[in-house]
Amino acid sequence: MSQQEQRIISGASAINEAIRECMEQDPTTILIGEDIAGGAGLGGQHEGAMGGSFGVTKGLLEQFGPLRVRDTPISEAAIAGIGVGASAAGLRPIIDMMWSSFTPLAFDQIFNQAAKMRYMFGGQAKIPLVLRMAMGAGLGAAGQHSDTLYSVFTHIPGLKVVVPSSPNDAKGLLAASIKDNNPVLFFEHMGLYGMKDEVPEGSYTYPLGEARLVQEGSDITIVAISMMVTKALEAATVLAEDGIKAEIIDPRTLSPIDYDSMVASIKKTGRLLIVDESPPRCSIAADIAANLSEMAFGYLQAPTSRITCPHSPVPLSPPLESAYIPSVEQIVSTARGLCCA
Amino acid sequence: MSQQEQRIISGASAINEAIRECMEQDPTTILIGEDIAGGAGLGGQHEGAMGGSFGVTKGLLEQFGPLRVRDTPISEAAIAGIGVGASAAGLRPIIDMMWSSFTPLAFDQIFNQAAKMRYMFGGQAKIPLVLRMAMGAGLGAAGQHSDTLYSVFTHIPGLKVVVPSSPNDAKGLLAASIKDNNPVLFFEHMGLYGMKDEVPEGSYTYPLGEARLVQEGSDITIVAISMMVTKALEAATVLAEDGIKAEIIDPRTLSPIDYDSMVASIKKTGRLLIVDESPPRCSIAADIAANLSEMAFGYLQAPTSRITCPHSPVPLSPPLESAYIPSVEQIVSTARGLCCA
Amino acid sequence: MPTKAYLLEFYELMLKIRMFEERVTREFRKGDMPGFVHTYIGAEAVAAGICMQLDDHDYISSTHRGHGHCIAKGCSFRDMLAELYGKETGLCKGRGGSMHIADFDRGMLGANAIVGGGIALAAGGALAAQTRKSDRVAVSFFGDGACNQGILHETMNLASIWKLPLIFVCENNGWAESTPTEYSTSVSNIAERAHGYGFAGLTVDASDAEAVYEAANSAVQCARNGDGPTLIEAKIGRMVGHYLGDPEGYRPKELKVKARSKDPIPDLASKLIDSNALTEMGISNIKDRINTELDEAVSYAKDSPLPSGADVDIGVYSE
Amino acid sequence: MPTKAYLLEFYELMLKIRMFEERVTREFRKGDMPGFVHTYIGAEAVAAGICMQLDDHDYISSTHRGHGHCIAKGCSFRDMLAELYGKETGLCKGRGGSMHIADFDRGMLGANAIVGGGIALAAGGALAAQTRKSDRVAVSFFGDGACNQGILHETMNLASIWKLPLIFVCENNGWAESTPTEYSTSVSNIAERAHGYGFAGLTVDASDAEAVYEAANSAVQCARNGDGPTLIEAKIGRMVGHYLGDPEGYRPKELKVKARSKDPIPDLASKLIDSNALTEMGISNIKDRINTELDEAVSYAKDSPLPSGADVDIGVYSE
Ligand SMILES: Cc1ncc(C[n+]2csc(CCOP(=O)(O)OP(=O)(O)O)c2C)c(N)n1
Ligand SMILES: Cc1ncc(C[n+]2csc(CCOP(=O)(O)OP(=O)(O)O)c2C)c(N)n1
Ligand SMILES: [Mg+2]
Ligand SMILES: [Mg+2]
Repeated sequence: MSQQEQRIISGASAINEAIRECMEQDPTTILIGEDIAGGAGLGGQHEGAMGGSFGVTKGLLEQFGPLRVRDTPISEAAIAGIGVGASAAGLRPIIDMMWSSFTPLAFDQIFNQAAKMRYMFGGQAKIPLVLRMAMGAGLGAAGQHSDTLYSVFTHIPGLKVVVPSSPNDAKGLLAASIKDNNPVLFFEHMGLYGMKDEVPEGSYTYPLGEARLVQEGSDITIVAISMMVTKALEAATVLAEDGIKAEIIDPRTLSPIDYDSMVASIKKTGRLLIVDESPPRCSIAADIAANLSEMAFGYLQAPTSRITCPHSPVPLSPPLESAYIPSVEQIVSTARGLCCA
Repeated sequence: MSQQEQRIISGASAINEAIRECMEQDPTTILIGEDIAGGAGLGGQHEGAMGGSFGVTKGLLEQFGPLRVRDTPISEAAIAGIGVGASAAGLRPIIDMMWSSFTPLAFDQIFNQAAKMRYMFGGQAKIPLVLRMAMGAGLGAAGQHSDTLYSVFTHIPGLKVVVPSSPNDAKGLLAASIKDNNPVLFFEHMGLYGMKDEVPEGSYTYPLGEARLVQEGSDITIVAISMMVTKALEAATVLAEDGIKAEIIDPRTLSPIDYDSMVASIKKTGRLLIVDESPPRCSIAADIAANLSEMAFGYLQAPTSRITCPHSPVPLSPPLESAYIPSVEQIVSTARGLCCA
Repeated sequence: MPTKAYLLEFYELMLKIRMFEERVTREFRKGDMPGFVHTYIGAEAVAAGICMQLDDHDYISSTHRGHGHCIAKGCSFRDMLAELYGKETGLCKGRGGSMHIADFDRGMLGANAIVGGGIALAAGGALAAQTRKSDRVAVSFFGDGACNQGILHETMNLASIWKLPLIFVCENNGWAESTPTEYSTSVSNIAERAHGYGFAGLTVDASDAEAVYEAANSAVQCARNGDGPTLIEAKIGRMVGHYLGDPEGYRPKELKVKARSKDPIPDLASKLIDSNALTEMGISNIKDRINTELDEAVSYAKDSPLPSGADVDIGVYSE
Repeated sequence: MPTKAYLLEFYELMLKIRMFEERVTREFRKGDMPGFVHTYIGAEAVAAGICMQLDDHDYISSTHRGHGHCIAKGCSFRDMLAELYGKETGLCKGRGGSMHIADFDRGMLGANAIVGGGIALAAGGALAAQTRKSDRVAVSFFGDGACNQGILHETMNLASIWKLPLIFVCENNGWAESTPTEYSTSVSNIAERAHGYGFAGLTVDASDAEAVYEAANSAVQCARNGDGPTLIEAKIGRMVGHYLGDPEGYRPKELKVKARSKDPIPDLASKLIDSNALTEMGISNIKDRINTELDEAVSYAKDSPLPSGADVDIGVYSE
């Protein structure tokens, strides 16, 4: 491996690079959102611009100017709608929704407009739109900021849903999302921004709809989403001490989804555990469990098992928030249970 | 059975009765929505008032007056939000959202406010709110009017979700929803309004969270939702000719949901088919399949099977719309396949 | 002031819309047109007056009542009728129907069955134009009912601060389904709301074609010159029911009669006749031409193939 | 004109809020308070001026910056601090924290971490009051940032046509996070937008406690008399960062210094001293009293038990 390939950067930087490279390659790619420049409203391109609530888009205003990097008022519905209209008119907008929990304000524009336009208009519309957003619990942001919500968008025909679990994936998947000709919801877990990873310089893409085999194993298949991949890896280390070899699969994109890789894994392991940071009902965990139970029927030596959040909003208090998020301990003990069954 | 109990009325009338009776019993129960009185804005209580887009609330303005039956402007977000606030302040509002496809406009108020308030505020809030809405394909209302969307609301902790399949159920379940102290989303399939059924006079409730055994059988369990119950019954007649005895279960409420009745049925039949008029991903069909695969593992003689809509918006053209909605033929042939496997 | 030739074209365009809608009304009653249909009867001067100022590169977004906008933007009767009948040859291959009719080649970004749903889409078209530094403009049509949707206000604010080349056109026919605007809306002239957003709001009488022309002309100029948005409120008499088949029990008959008494089409015809720009004979020639086109289009639409049910899940995503 | 006694109470209430927030700022920096905290420093006259016109039966809805509203509505330091620390003894049993603090017993329907999320909730309180024919009123507090959210406009229209007993209070501190209001908002005085909704809009300077009193008094009277809504825009200097810990790189330092130069609390103190309603000694007595209460409340909160993780899924639904 060359020096260059071993470059270690944060998730925030990886995402920034993906956007920057795509904007350099294509002048129709633009960025819109609340505080994405930050302070830009005071006039032009000044040093102190915050680059979004989490600093992810820092420097893009300076490089691309205020026509292509637009701070907005707090008007989620109109921002999303303008993004849909601009993409119907040939731009490739990247909209920063700030937090996933705010997408409900724009839900009509996403659901009734962006998702349906191509089909409803008989193929006339092309909607190359990316909605980026932070998500997830663990920061004490509590009830109205910490939702994942990707299960809801996965339900909706016409949308694509991407949930990177590492900076390296984030860069390649975001570039692919920006180049995609469909509305893509891109979920950035708050834990991703500070995570360090080996990320190649220069532009690359990972195809939407291809899972990643995170770790090979033969005893149990663990399908883990977003930050749960890190927890699954930790759990696998503990399980290895017991002699249990866990295979970990990260779907990376939930819509489209690569069930085939998961089925192949189950055929090898005979056991399936799904770990997801969302409430359980009508969720991606249920979706995967239902489909794999059906597709791998007869290969499963134990019932599929799911570790999810409880059916409750996200609490503030630290002991409650910890109990809310699936833990390494839960993964270890559930996996042990399945393997001994 | 007495004369009175055999009264046959339509779904629309059954729903009207449930509302009227609850409003008679409790002066804090009010009705809010677009055109629910209809023409009321011209001044008071006039004969021609349309009673909502589907005539369901006809006569209620005349009986309860304009303070308790309020026509609104087209402002779904504010209407829902005012409903949430009014219920937090002690009223029991029933909001008419007209069509399920319009709830995305109010999604923030439903998701971030109504659903979370009780938990987030440590139990201080009580939100006795009902959001009624029409839904479903089959009328040629096409892309932006025909969605079911209940899977999305079932995902959300803090909400209850009700999907009556008959006028009799609709009346009892709506009364229960109105008396419930939580936000309830009440989905009225367009096919329900004209359906005729035996509906008792006077007030009665069916508990939320209890499935209905629609028809007993021993060979296969068919779980059918909303209008799919009617189709499942038709299919069962055809299957009976082949000697296949289908047991049909209507969950009636999706959140909370009565998995136990379904598990009990599978233990008897060994086979499960779920029929639902929604797209498949992260849907109630997936939810039920995942849970029952797990809970009835070992009892299933064949993989669970689901008949849903395709992963697409609802098309206008009649042959496409027919292909979109699960059909009796699909139920029959899938059930046959499962029973012969 | 518009030229006579311009007004003649204006008249013909209005007549095309009216006659299309009357024909649709008749055909719909036969029962073989699927879905819900809302006709544009009475509002013709608005679509015509605005769209005559635009070309194919300019964008419009429309409403559940979108046929008039389509015709004014240049869509053909054939493609439209085939769509209304749900045929594979329709503008949207029969997937959309009346409430979701669109023609992207003509910048018509779609009818919209969500009240207010199209407003931000047009603003997106305007944003694209501005980002590309082109002189295209965008128009968002919406009803008085949509005026109380939050997204209108969000979009007005955005259009104002960004000086988007956008024209907001409120078709105020006094009703939203069964709800009178005077009940639902806190101002009598919706155009007044524009002042809170820092741009001009004009109220015009849509039964007066020339007045619509003047307003449209100034708003489109303003947008094309980079001077930002305008809100035009066109007051329309609701001459027909909300949708085809609406029994209108909620509306006193007199109000409908009154609405019908002010009709922009005969009005403009009289003016054109008075100024010798048109004759009765000329009118009947135009009508014949339109009728022939309509006959042909109805046959074409009826004879066109329906989509195949097997394709139901095709076409959801782009490559 | 308010009486001296009234102004004295007003002063004390503002001071309570200020000192609470300063204490929270200090405690937060120690690192054991979870979550995100936005303090009300600089806006004290608004919460105090409005809420002194209300009683426990009146409703308010609040924002992400809700401590001031809580205190003005009568919440105790103890219950609030326990909530901020995520304790079982907190107002919301530690489930909500600063951004979701609520006290239904005092008609405080909750802070709201969704910008604009509380506006319609207050209207719902007003609707409940009107339906019950009580004389309760409701107040919706929101920032300038929330002014461009659609739901504000929908709610203003509804409040107007229904003449709801509602007061819209816009706390305009010139910024929404890093975005200056003059960039994001198409009018310089947000109160002007009220005119498009048919009710009065008043702009007041929130560094002038008496001006806030006058506006609050007339708006609350109007609502209580059944004369419908008012919009009060209070112009506030943003004396602190957006949230605790905000490095504020986006904002020129001078602007903060300027904001701090106009402070309603010392201003009102001087007036009260000038009119012999208060002495320096009196002030220091008040401060001592508040400090004692704060010390006690901080200890109480810190000593209170945390919730048990086992209860995480309890309390989602009512019986
Ligand atoms: C978001 C939404 N709410 C409600 C409806 C139902 N609906 C369809 S048209 C209509 C009235 C629209 O009135 P207006 O905007 O004035 O247009 P008009 O029909 O008068 O031309 C309503 C309430 C809808 N389609 N979308
Ligand atoms: C719907 C929504 N969008 C964005 C945010 C992120 N956010 C939190 S506070 C804030 C600024 C709010 O500004 P303003 O309303 O003026 O209140 P201030 O903080 O100035 O008191 C933003 C953008 C949010 N919480 N909710
Ligand atoms: Mg109208
Ligand atoms: Mg502010």
